[in-house]
Amino acid sequence: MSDLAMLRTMLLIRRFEERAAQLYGESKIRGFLHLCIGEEAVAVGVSAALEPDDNVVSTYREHGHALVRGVGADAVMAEMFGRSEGCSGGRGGSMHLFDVQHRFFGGNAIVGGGLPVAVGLALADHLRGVQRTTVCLFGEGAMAEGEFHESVNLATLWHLPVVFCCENNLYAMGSALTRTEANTDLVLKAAAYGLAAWSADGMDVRAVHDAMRRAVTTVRDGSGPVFVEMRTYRFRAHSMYDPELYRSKDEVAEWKHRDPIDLEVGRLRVDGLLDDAGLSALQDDVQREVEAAVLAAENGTDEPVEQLTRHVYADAAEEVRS
Amino acid sequence: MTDAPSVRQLVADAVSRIAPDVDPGDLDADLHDDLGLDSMDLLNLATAISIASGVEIPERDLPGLRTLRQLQEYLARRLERGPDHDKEVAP
Amino acid sequence: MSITCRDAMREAIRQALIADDRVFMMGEDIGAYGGCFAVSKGLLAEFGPDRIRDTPLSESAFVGAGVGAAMAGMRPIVEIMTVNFSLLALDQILNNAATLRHMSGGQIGVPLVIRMTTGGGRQLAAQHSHSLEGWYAHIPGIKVLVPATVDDFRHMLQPALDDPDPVLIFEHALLYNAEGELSDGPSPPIDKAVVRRAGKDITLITYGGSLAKTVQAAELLAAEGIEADVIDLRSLRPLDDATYMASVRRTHRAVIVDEGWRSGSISAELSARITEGAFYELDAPVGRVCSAEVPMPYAKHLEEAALPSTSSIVAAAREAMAEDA
Amino acid sequence: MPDASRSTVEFRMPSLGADMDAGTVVEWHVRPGDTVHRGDIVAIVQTDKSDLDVEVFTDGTITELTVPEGVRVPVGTVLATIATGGVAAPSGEPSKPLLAPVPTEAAAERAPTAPAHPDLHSPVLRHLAERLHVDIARLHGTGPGGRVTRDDIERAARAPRVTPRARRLAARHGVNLDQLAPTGCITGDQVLAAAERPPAAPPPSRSTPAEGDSMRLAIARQMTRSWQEIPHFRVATRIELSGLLAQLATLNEQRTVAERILPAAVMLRAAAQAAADVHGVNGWWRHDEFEPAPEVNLGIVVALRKGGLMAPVIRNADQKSLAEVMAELRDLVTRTRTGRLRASDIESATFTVTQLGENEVDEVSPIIHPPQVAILGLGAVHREPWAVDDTLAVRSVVHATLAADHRAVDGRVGSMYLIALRRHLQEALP
Repeated sequence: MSDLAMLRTMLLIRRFEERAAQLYGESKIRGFLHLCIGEEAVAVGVSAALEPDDNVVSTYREHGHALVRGVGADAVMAEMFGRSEGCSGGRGGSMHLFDVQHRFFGGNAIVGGGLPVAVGLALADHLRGVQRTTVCLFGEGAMAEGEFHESVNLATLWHLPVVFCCENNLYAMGSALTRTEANTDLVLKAAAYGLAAWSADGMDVRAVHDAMRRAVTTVRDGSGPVFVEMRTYRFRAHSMYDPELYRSKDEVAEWKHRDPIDLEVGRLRVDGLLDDAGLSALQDDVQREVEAAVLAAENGTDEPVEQLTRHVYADAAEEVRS
Repeated sequence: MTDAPSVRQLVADAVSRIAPDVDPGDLDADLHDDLGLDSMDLLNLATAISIASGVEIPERDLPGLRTLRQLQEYLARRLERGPDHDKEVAP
Repeated sequence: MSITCRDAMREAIRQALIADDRVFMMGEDIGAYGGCFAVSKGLLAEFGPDRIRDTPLSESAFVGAGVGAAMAGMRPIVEIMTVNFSLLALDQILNNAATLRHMSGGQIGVPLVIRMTTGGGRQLAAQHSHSLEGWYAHIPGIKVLVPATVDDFRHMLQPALDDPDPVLIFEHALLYNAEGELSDGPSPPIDKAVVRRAGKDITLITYGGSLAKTVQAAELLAAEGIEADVIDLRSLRPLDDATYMASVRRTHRAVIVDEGWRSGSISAELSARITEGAFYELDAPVGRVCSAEVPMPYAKHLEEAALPSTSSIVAAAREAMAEDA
Repeated sequence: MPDASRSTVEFRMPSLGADMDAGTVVEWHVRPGDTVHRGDIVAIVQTDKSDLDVEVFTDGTITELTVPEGVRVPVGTVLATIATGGVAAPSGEPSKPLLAPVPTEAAAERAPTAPAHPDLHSPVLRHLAERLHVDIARLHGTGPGGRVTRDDIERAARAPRVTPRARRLAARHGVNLDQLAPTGCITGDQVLAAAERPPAAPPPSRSTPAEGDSMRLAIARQMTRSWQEIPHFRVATRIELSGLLAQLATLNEQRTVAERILPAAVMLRAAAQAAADVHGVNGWWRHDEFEPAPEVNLGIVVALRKGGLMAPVIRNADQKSLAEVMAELRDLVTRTRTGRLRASDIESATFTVTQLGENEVDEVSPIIHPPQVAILGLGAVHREPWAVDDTLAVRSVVHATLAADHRAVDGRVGSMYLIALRRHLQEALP
């Protein structure tokens, strides 16, 4: 994935999330909505290091992860509109995006809930000798959950092909890292389980990409799971909306100086790969893609109520969506 | 509506509703003495015929209506004379 | 051929492992130790550590791993030592196993079997004597089996593994040593109830660890001229309404025996369904014999008083038969 | 003609949370004429939970602030309008919110309030319940706020507990539940026994008994029990009806056939009014004591043409008008003789009357329908010699015979009933 392609994807995520915020204000999108504006470099950098059929397990802040793994903007937008064209048929919503065809095994609204599942996916590949990496994305908040410790220990014990990728954005909802972890050195904390662990600048898409490539090659040569901490920052509230009393506006402004998109745009200009025209062309292009997705979602169809009790058990007629 | 069959049918329908065990073809049996209908049954029968045909049956005519045939002839006569002239009865 | 329920389940696991290489088993001390209740003794030697996987005491992790492996096409059997420890994995069972198919709009199935022991009666006191199968039967998206006979211990596992959705099997700890004849005929579908003893006067509905004491109660009642129809549910979700409803319509009286606590129990659900489905067939209120609503006491005489007993079942049946009630 | 390329965009109160339905602008950061860019914070909005910065999603110039600071408005209300240069910003067209309009405060206020907890059992009522061995806890109080009243307890004591199956079978087999008077609770099997249809499938040898046979057996069983258990005594009198019949004739001349009144209806109503006057005959013999009935539910013996009889009930017959009694009588007789009676029609009679047809015999002395304590037999109305002062005349006369249960009723009460009956029959028609 070229640097320009990585920039375009970051622009797409940024524009998608801003439009989602607006649609939430217009009551078109309801429930909870967790935006990843500011953390685009992590989503893009991680995905750029993966193969198409690698497994990804994410959390409720998952729009960016879903988009980069090939779940179309229209399928994600339709899902947030509750339409049957949504990637989860309108049943999951923003926090439960699934696309088995792209091996995107969903968001999870329970903090830490996805970690054991990722271990299981890797276990299956291990048992069948399948060469594949499973990436489990989670926030630093999950490191206080028992499921994190149980999963990392189990994966390391059984040498499973998992990359535990921690998006450390310094705040678990309203609690700063320093107020929830006795030891805030997350890499040191993970390394205690006996697996390789390092960190990377989560605002620099190239740094994320390099750190992830290194992790994937370590896993691929069979020496067990890897823990990577991506130090990043979210520019907006935890969800829609919170008064963000837990952090100062100055701190946010400070981090905005390291906007991952501006950083990459600057470098591409210096490399002579991007000029004003090129940038605005990219911006218009992603704008059109997002608006098309919104239009499709507006005109989407609602699943008939008579099918309410489908998808509870497998009924014979139900084919797994090919 | 003065042709015989519809009158016969109307009486037969009333009988089947009020006294289903009575044979509507048994025209000459005495409803009370032979077929066991009591004053309530006879009143109900007359009421059913009156409602179905629109013909009012004053109290003084009731004693004369002892068989199905008499009921049919009475009804036919009243219907030939056209609309009931003495229908308006003080409430 | 007379064997114990323990041997029957071990043979079922063995045959499943032999028949399908997607099948493997995970659980605490199931390998080297041979299983807390010795159900998996010898399997590690026969199938090796990859397919008989001892796990750390991390219920959430290995149950969640079972979910993930099943999503990826394996057919895992996860053994949770007892229902008491399953509470630590409730999030993975409810929020992932039972719900992923729905949340993913039908894309994901979780063909996972979770086995765990249940029930009291061995003076293990409050934290090790729970009977919570009724709770799990509340959850749409999973199936709940409660075997009570040697046949069911032998023949329920394979259909459970073949099921595209998660199946939980609750094995009452007191049944492992129970012996019985293995019949060679085909066993009924796993979600069908069975009439274990026919009778025309009253319907006794029960399952799992309570079946034996219910049949015993039926024998005592027969001596008093009361013929009890004893229904073994075998499955708590789905409930085989047709079978027990037909029996209640014949006998017009019903008593349910359930080791769970009465409030919000599976017996409460059964009683509600009988009132909804056979109200005009009832000649007496539906009776229920459940555990006393108390954390299971240690002392033997107290535990016996707390658990449903043959005598309490007979008493409940007599009350239902009495017409001057 | 406004500049075609410029268009205005409405800036609406955004939904700022899953549970927010209204908000208040506490502070505007912009004034009409200010230019704004996408993402600018233009106001602070106060929700139930907190004060939040609110951003605008379009570049343009504020033209008007339509909602001043401090005014609480529902989500979706237009707060300001923004003139946008060139292409209208995506959210240009005011799209209707996906959700139905926000419920107003009033809707919230109308939530039903829980009924005050009733003081269920005053000591007096609890004692009464114990004496009548009624389980007060299982009663649904009909008093204010669900309070249990004395009447609730008495009614519960009277009504035997009947299982749902018993009620269903009673209706299907035409068994009168009142006639079973069990000690405890009536069950389905008892009803089947009463209806003489064996609970299990009918014995193969006999074909299912025809409707009549089973009724005949039920009557036989009931009459035998009544005759054996109840010490009957009779009192009788003759009542002159000429005046009544004359009035009735003139009344009927003006009535259509559908509204006509039969003498039987007049006599039944009088019988009910007399039973209301003389309570001693109106009630039941239960638990070895007489229990007066709170209202007069008149059982009317209706003979079926092919034999057998039923006793449907006119409830509160003493309080109903002549026309009402006639209408109910018509309905019950018709439905009885066409087999369309319901279980409720034959329940809870408190006093019964049997009448002979107009050219049947003069006198009938009937058998009591347990658990009632009396029954009135009215012979056919006929002409007979009647002393008027010192001369002899011919009058229309009815023989009235009251049979009563001597355990509950004495001769004097019986004759008082007949005197009351005569008085009601000789009153002027309403």
